[in-house]
Amino acid sequence: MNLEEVQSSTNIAYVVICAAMVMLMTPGLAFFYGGMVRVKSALNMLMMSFVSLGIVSVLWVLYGFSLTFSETSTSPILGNLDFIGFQDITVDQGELLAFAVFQLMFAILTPALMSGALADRVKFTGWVLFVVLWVTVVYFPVAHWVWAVDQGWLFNQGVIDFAGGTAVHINAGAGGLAAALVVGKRIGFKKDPMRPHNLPMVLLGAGLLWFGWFGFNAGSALSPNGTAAMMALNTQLATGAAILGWLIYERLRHGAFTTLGAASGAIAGLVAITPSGANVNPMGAILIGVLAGAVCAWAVSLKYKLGFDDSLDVVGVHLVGGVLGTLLVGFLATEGAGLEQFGKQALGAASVMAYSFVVTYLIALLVERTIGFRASEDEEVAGLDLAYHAETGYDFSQTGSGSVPVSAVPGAAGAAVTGEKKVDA
Amino acid sequence: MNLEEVQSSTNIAYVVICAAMVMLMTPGLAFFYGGMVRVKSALNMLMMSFVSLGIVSVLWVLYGFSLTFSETSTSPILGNLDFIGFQDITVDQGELLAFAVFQLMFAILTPALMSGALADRVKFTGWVLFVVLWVTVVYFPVAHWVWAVDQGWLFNQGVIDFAGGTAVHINAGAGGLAAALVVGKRIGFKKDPMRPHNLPMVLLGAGLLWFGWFGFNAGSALSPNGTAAMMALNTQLATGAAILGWLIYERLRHGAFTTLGAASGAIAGLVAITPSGANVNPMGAILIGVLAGAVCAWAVSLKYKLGFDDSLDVVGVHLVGGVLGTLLVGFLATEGAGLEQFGKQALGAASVMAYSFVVTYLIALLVERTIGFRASEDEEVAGLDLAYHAETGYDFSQTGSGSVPVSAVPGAAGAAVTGEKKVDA
Amino acid sequence: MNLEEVQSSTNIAYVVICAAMVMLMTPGLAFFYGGMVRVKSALNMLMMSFVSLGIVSVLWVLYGFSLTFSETSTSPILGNLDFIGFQDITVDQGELLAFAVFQLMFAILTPALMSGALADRVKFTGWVLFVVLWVTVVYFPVAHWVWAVDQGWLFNQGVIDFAGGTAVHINAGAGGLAAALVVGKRIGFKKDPMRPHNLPMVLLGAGLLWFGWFGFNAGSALSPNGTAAMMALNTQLATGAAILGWLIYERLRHGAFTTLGAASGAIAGLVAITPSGANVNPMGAILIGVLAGAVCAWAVSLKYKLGFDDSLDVVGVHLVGGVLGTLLVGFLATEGAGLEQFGKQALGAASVMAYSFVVTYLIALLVERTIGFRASEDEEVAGLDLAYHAETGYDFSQTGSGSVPVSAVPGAAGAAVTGEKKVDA
Amino acid sequence: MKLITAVIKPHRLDEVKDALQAFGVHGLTVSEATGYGRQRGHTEVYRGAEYTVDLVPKVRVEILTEDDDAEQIIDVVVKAARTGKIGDGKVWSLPVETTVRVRTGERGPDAL
Amino acid sequence: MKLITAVIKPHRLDEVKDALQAFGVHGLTVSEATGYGRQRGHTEVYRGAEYTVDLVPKVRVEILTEDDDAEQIIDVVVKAARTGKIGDGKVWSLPVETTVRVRTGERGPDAL
Amino acid sequence: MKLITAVIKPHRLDEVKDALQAFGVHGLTVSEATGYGRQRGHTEVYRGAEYTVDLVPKVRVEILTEDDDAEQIIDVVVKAARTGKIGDGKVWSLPVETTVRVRTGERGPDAL
Ligand SMILES: Nc1ncnc2c1ncn2[C@@H]1O[C@H](COP(=O)(O)OP(=O)(O)O)[C@@H](O)[C@H]1O
Ligand SMILES: Nc1ncnc2c1ncn2[C@@H]1O[C@H](COP(=O)(O)OP(=O)(O)O)[C@@H](O)[C@H]1O
Ligand SMILES: Nc1ncnc2c1ncn2[C@@H]1O[C@H](COP(=O)(O)OP(=O)(O)O)[C@@H](O)[C@H]1O
Repeated sequence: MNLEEVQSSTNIAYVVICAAMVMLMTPGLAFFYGGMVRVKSALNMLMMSFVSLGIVSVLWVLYGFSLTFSETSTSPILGNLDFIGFQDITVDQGELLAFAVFQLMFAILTPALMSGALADRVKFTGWVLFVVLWVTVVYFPVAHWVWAVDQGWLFNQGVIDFAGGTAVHINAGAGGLAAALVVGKRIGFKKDPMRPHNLPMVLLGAGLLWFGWFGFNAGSALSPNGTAAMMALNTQLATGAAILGWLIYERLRHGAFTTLGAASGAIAGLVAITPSGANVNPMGAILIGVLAGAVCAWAVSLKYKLGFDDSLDVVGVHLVGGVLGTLLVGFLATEGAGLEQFGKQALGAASVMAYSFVVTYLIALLVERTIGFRASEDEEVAGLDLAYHAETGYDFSQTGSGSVPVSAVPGAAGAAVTGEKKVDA
Repeated sequence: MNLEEVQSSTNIAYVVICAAMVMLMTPGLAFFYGGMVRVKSALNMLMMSFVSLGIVSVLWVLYGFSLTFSETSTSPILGNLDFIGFQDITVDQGELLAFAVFQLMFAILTPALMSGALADRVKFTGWVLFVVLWVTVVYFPVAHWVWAVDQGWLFNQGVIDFAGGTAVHINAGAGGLAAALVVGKRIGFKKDPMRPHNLPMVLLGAGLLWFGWFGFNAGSALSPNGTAAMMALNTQLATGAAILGWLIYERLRHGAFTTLGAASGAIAGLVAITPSGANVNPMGAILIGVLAGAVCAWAVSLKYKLGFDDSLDVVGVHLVGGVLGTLLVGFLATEGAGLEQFGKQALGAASVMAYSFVVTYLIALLVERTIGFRASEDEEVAGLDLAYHAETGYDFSQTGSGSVPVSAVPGAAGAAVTGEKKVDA
Repeated sequence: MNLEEVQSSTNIAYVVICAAMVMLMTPGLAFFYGGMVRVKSALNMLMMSFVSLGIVSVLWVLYGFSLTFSETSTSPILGNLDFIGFQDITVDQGELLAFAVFQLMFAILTPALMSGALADRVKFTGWVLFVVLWVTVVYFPVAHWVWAVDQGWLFNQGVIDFAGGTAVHINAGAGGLAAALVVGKRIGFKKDPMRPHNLPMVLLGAGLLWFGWFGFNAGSALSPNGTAAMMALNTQLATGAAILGWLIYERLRHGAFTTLGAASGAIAGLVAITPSGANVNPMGAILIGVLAGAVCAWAVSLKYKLGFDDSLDVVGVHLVGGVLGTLLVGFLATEGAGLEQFGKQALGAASVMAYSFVVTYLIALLVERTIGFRASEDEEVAGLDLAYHAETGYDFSQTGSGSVPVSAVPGAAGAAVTGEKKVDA
Repeated sequence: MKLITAVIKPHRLDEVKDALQAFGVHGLTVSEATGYGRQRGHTEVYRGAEYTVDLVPKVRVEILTEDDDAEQIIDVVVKAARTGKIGDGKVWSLPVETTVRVRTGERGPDAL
Repeated sequence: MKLITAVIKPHRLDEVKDALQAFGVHGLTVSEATGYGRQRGHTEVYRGAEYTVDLVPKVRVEILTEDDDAEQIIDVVVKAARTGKIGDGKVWSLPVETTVRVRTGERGPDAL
Repeated sequence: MKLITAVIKPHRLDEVKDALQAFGVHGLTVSEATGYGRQRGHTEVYRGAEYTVDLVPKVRVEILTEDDDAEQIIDVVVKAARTGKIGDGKVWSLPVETTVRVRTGERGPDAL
C-alpha cells in the first residue's frame, strides 16, 4: 500500500458515491417533470426518464463509453472502439471503472432532460428509438468534444465546461426544442389550462435533483480536493440565489411567489452554475444564480410568444440557463476572465447548440417518418398512460378498486375469462 | 498518522455513507410496496417496513450483531455472545463500528422485504412478533453462514455471495412464501381487482432502492477499490438491462410497457446482480440483468397459476431473482466459473431456501396460534389503516377535514368531549 | 502528495457528501411538515422550508459564515467580519470550504424547523423577513457560542453539543414557541379536525431526514474516524429505539400504533441523539432513543393542555427532545459523566432556550408590527396556497384541468384575454 | 321515466352492476359519496388528538329507466347491495320529465 | 317523501350536520362538488401562465325526509349554512316516489 | 323550477359552461362521476394481471332553472356537449318544488 493507492481509494469512494447521487437525478427528473403534467399522462412522463436508465446503460457498455472516452482516440470528433464491451477493463482499473459509471449517469440524464419538451404527446416506442439514436449521434460525440482530455476539439480550444453546461444542458435544450418543433404542439396548447397535477411531486423531484447535483458538479472534480469543495459551495449558493431570483421576478411580474417558480429557479441555478466549477468565486456564484433565476423566469414565457410548445420549458431552463452559465464564466472566471475566454465560451455554446439542434431535428423527423413519433389524437386526449402503459397513476377511491368494476377480458395473448381479472394462467 | 490510518479513515467514510444509503432502502421499500396496495391499507404497508427499522436496530445491539459477526466464534452455524450489548467496542474500533452499522441495515431490510407477501391482511402486533422471531432464528444464523469470514459453513464452502443473494433475497423470498401460505389469501384474491393506488409512489420507492443499492452492493467491498467500482458499474448495468428485459417480455405477452413493470424490472435486476459482486464482467452483468427482468416478469404470474397469494411478488422477484443471480455467477464468474462453482452456488441457494422456508413456516404458525397473525375479516374489508393505525392515508378533500365532520369520542384513556376532538388534556 | 494531503482529501470527500445529505434534510423537512397540514396550505408549508434554502445561502456568504466561524474572532459572543463575502478564501483551503458548505446546511435547516410552529397562518413575506432577521440575530450568534472552537462561550464552558442539540433543536424549538405565541392560534384550533392531508408524504420526509441526519451527525466529526462511525451507529440506534418508544406510549395511551407516531418518534430520536455524538455508547443511545420517543409522545399533548398552537409540535419534538438529549449526555457520557457535566449541559440548554425565546419573540413582534406576520382571516380560511402562491397542490381530476374551466384574466401586469389563459406574451 | 338513486356500500358496487346487467340495464352513472345514519364512523388518532370521523364511504349509483321497469330495478339493486349489516344504504326514485341522449338528441325511452 | 339537496360552503358542513342532528335528522349523504354563480374563483399562476379557475369548492348534502318535515329542514340547513357572503349556496327539494332501506327492504318513512 | 342534470365527457365541460354563459345561465354545480353505457372502458395491466375497467370518467353538471328556460337550456347543453361519438352522455330534467338562496333566504326564481 502506498500513498497513490490510498489516494486512489479515496477517489474511488468519492466518485462511486457521486455516481449513485447522479443516478438519483434521473428519477428526480422524472418526478420533477411528472408532477408538472396532467394526471392522464403522468406515468408516461415518468417512464420517459426511467426507460433512459435502461437504454443508455446498455448502450454505454456496448459502445457509448468507448465512443466518448476511449483513451487512445486521436480524433477531435469521436472516440474509437477500444473500450467496446469493456472487454479489457479489469478490477485493477478502479478509477477508470468509477469514472465509467459516473459518466454513464450523465449520458442517461441528458436525453431524459429532453422529455420535458415532448410531454403528453409522443409514442413511447418513438421515444425509445429517439433516445437510442440521440445518445449515439448527438450525446456521445458532443461529450467527446468537451470532456475528452487532450482529444475533444472544444476541450482543446480551452472552453471551460466543468460539469456539463454545454454537453448536457445546452445540448438537451437545443435538442428538446428541435424535437418539439418536429412533434408539434399539444392539442389545446395556449387554449386549455394544463396545470401541474402534483406540485409536491415537482418539489420532490427538485429536491432529489439538487441533492444529486452535488455529485454531478462536485463529483466532476473526480478527486476530492479544494476544487471539489469550492464547487459544492458554489452549487449551493447559485441554487439558493436562483430561487430568490425567480421568485422576485415572478412576484413583480405575476403577483405571486409560486412553488413551481421556486422549484424551477432551483433547477435554473443548478444548470447555470454547472459549467463554472471552481472557476468562479462564491460571490460570482451568487451572481450567476440570481441572474439565472430571473432570466429563466422570463425565458419560460418565450414559448407562448414564439408559439413553440416546449411543454415543460427545457428551452427556458436548460438552454437559456446553460448558455447563460457558459457565457458568464467568460467574465467571472477567477483566472483568465475576459473577452478571449468569453469568445471561447461563446464558441462552445454556439457549436453545441447548432449541432444538437440540427441533428436532433433530423433524428426526430426520421423517427416520425418511420415508426411514428407523435401519438394519435385519441390517445393524446384519453391520456398516454392508458394508451401505452395500460395503467392509471392513482386510485384513491373508496372501493380500493377505483369504484371501477373490473372484469376479465381477452388479453394480448390470453383467453377471455369473463367476470374476473385475467391472469397469466 | 500513518498510511493504514488514512486508508482506515477512507474506509470508514465509505462504509458510513454506504450505511446511510442502505438505511434509505427500507423507506424506499416501504414506498415501493406501499404504492402497490389499495389505499385502505397503504399506511399499514408502510408501517410494516418502518417498524423493522425500530425492532431490528435494538435487537442488533442486544444480540444480533454478536450472533452474526462475533469475531471469536468457532461455530459454522452461529456466532457467540462476545459482542453482546456492544460492551467492549470503543471508538478506537472505527472500522468495526462502521461495519456494524452497515450490516445492521441489511438485517433491517431483509424482514421488511417479506412484508410484500403479506400485504393487506396481517395483524400489526403479529407482524411485530414475527419480525422479532424471524431475525433471531432465521436471519442472524443465515447471515453468519454466508458472511462470517472463515466461520460460516457456506462461506467456507466457497459460495459466492457478494452482497446478499442468498442471505437477503432468497432468504426473504422463501420466508415470504412460507408466511403467505400460513396466513392465507387476501379476501377477493383472483376475483377483485387490486390495482396499485399510487404508481408514482412505487417509482419513488424503486428510485430510492436503486440509489441505496449502490451502498448495498458497492459498499459490501467495505473498502473502496476496484472491486467496489466494478460492482457499482455492474449494479447499474444489470438494473438497466433488467428494466428492458421486463418491459420487452411484458410488451410481447400483455401488449403494454407498464410503469409497474419498469419498477419491478429494476428491482429484479438489482436482486440478481447482488450475489455477483465484481465476479462478473460488465457484459455478464447485462446478461444477468436482462435474464432477471424477463424471468421475473414471467415468474410473477406463478402465484395465479399455483394459487398462493404472494401479494406483491416477493417470490417472483426476490426468490426467483435471487436464485437466478446466485446460480448465474457459477457460470459467469470471471474466475473459476464452471460446474464446480455452479454446484456450490446451488448448494448455497438450496440450503438457505430450505432452511428459511421451513423455519419461517413454523414461526408464522406460532404467531398465528399465539397472538394471531391474520387480521379479522371485518378489519381486512374496512382496511388495516383504520383497524391498527387509526389513520387515513390521504385527505385531499375541499373541507380540509375530509368532508368529514369530526367530533370527540371517549378515547382509549380519556373522557368523552362531545362535539370536538378529544385531546390529551 | 503527502499523508496530510491524502487525509485532507478524504476529509473533503466525506464532508462534501455529508453536506449534500444535510441539504436534503430541508426538502425532507418540507415533506415531513407539508404532509401534516391540510391540503389547502400544503404548498405554503413546503415553501417555508424551500425559501430558507434561498435566503440563508445568500446571507451565509455575505456575513453569516463570518459572524459564526471567523477564525480570528476573539469574542465569545460573535465572530468578526474577516470572512465577509468569502473574499480571501481560495481553492487551496479545501477543508475550510467543505466546512463552510456543510455548516451552511445547518443554518438553512434551523429556521425551517420553526415553520412547523407557524403552519397555515402566516404571511409569506412576513416569514421571509422573519428568517432573515432570525438567522442574523439568533442563529449566527448561538452557533458561534456553541461551535466556534476556543471562541464561543458555551464551547469554552465545556458544554457537549456534538451536532446541534442546543444550537439547532433547542434554538428552533424555543424560537418556534415564541413565534407561535406572537402569531396566535390557527382559526379552529382545538375545535376543527386538522388531520394530515398526506401521511405517506410525512413518512417520505421522515425517511429523507433520517438519511440526511447521518450526514448531520456523523458528518459533524468532520473527519471520518471512530467517532464518526460510533455516531453513525448511535444515530441509527436512538432513532430505531425512539420509534418503539413513541409507538408503545401511543398504543397504551390511545390504543393505536400510528404512522404519524412512527415518523414523529424517528425525528424525536434523531433530535435527542444529536448532542451526544460518540460521547455515549450504543446502549446509552438506545436509552436516549426510547426515552425521547416516549417523552416527546407525551409532550406533543402539552399544546392542548397549555393552549398554545404549536401546530406541528416543534416544541414537543425539537425543544423537548433537544433538552432531553442535551441533559442526558451529562449522565450518560462515556467520559466525565456526572453532576458537573450535567450542570454544564443544563447551562447550555437554558441559556440557548432563554436567548432564543426572548429574541425570537421580539423579532416576531417586529415583523407583525411592520409588514405583518399573521395572514388575514379570509386568506387563512381559503388556504394560504391560493393567497400567496396562486397555486393548488394537486389536481387529480378527470378533466386534467381540475374539472375547472379556466379562462384568462387580467394578470398582475398583463392585459385581459378572455376565454383563454393569459400568458406572458 | 324514473331516476333511481342508490347509496350503497362501496364493495357492493360490483354485485349491483352485475345484477343490473343480468337484468338488462345497460347504462348507469356512479359517483363517490360519504354518509351517515345508524352506521357511524370510526376514530382516528393524530399525535394524541382523537377524532371521530362520522361519515362513512359510500357509492352513489344512478339509473335512468322507463317507468315500467323501475320497481323491478329497485328490487334488483336492493337485493344485490344487501349485506344485512347496518349501513347498507338507501335506494330512492324520482320522476323524470325529459331525457336526452347527447350524441343523437333522441328523447325519452330512446335516449337510454 | 322529499329529497332536500343543499350545495354549501365546505367549511359550513359541520354546522349543518350539527344543526340537523339537533333537529332530529339522523341520516344524510355528502359528496364533493364545485360550482359557480355570483361567486367566481381565483387566479392561479404556473410559470407565468395565469389561469382563472372559475369553479369554487362546494359540498353537496342530501337529506331524505318525510313531507311534513321538509320545510323545517330546509330552514335549518339554510340557517346553519349561512355566512352572509356570496357563494353561500342553494338548497332545493325534489319529490320522491319511493324510498327503500337496503338492509331490510322497508319502504317509505320506515326506510329513513 | 327544474333541475337539469347533464352527464357529459369531461373535456366538453368548458364548451358547455361557455355555451350556458352565452345563453344567460349564470350558475351551475359540477361534480365528478364515472359511468358506462354503450361506451365501455379500457384494459389495465399490473404485473401480468389484466383488468377491464368498465367505468369511464364523466362530469355531472347541474343547473337549476325556471320552467320556461328548461327546454332551451337542455338544447344548449346537448349541443355544446356533443362530439358525435358514443359516450357523449345524457341530459335529464327533474321537477323542483322549492329553491332557496342560502345567503338571503330568497325563494323560487329569485334564488337563482
Ligand atoms: N335521511 C337520509 N337522507 C339521505 N341519506 C341517508 C339518510 N339516511 C341514511 N342515508 C344514507 O344511507 C346510508 C346508510 O344509512 P344507515 O342508517 O347507516 O344504514 P341502514 O340504512 O342500513 O339503517 C348512510 O350512510 C347515508 O349515506
Ligand atoms: N343555477 C344554478 N344551478 C345550480 N347550481 C347553482 C346555480 N346557481 C348557483 N349554484 C350553486 O350555488 C353556489 C353559490 O352560488 P352563488 O351565486 O355564487 O352565491 P349566492 O347563492 O350566495 O348568490 C354556486 O357555487 C353553485 O354551486
Ligand atoms: N340508463 C342510464 N342511467 C344513468 N346513466 C346512464 C344510463 N345510460 C348511460 N348513462 C350515462 O351516460 C354515459 C354515456 O352513455 P353511453 O351509452 O356510453 O353513450 P351514448 O349516450 O352516447 O350512447 C354513461 O357513461 C353513463 O354515465
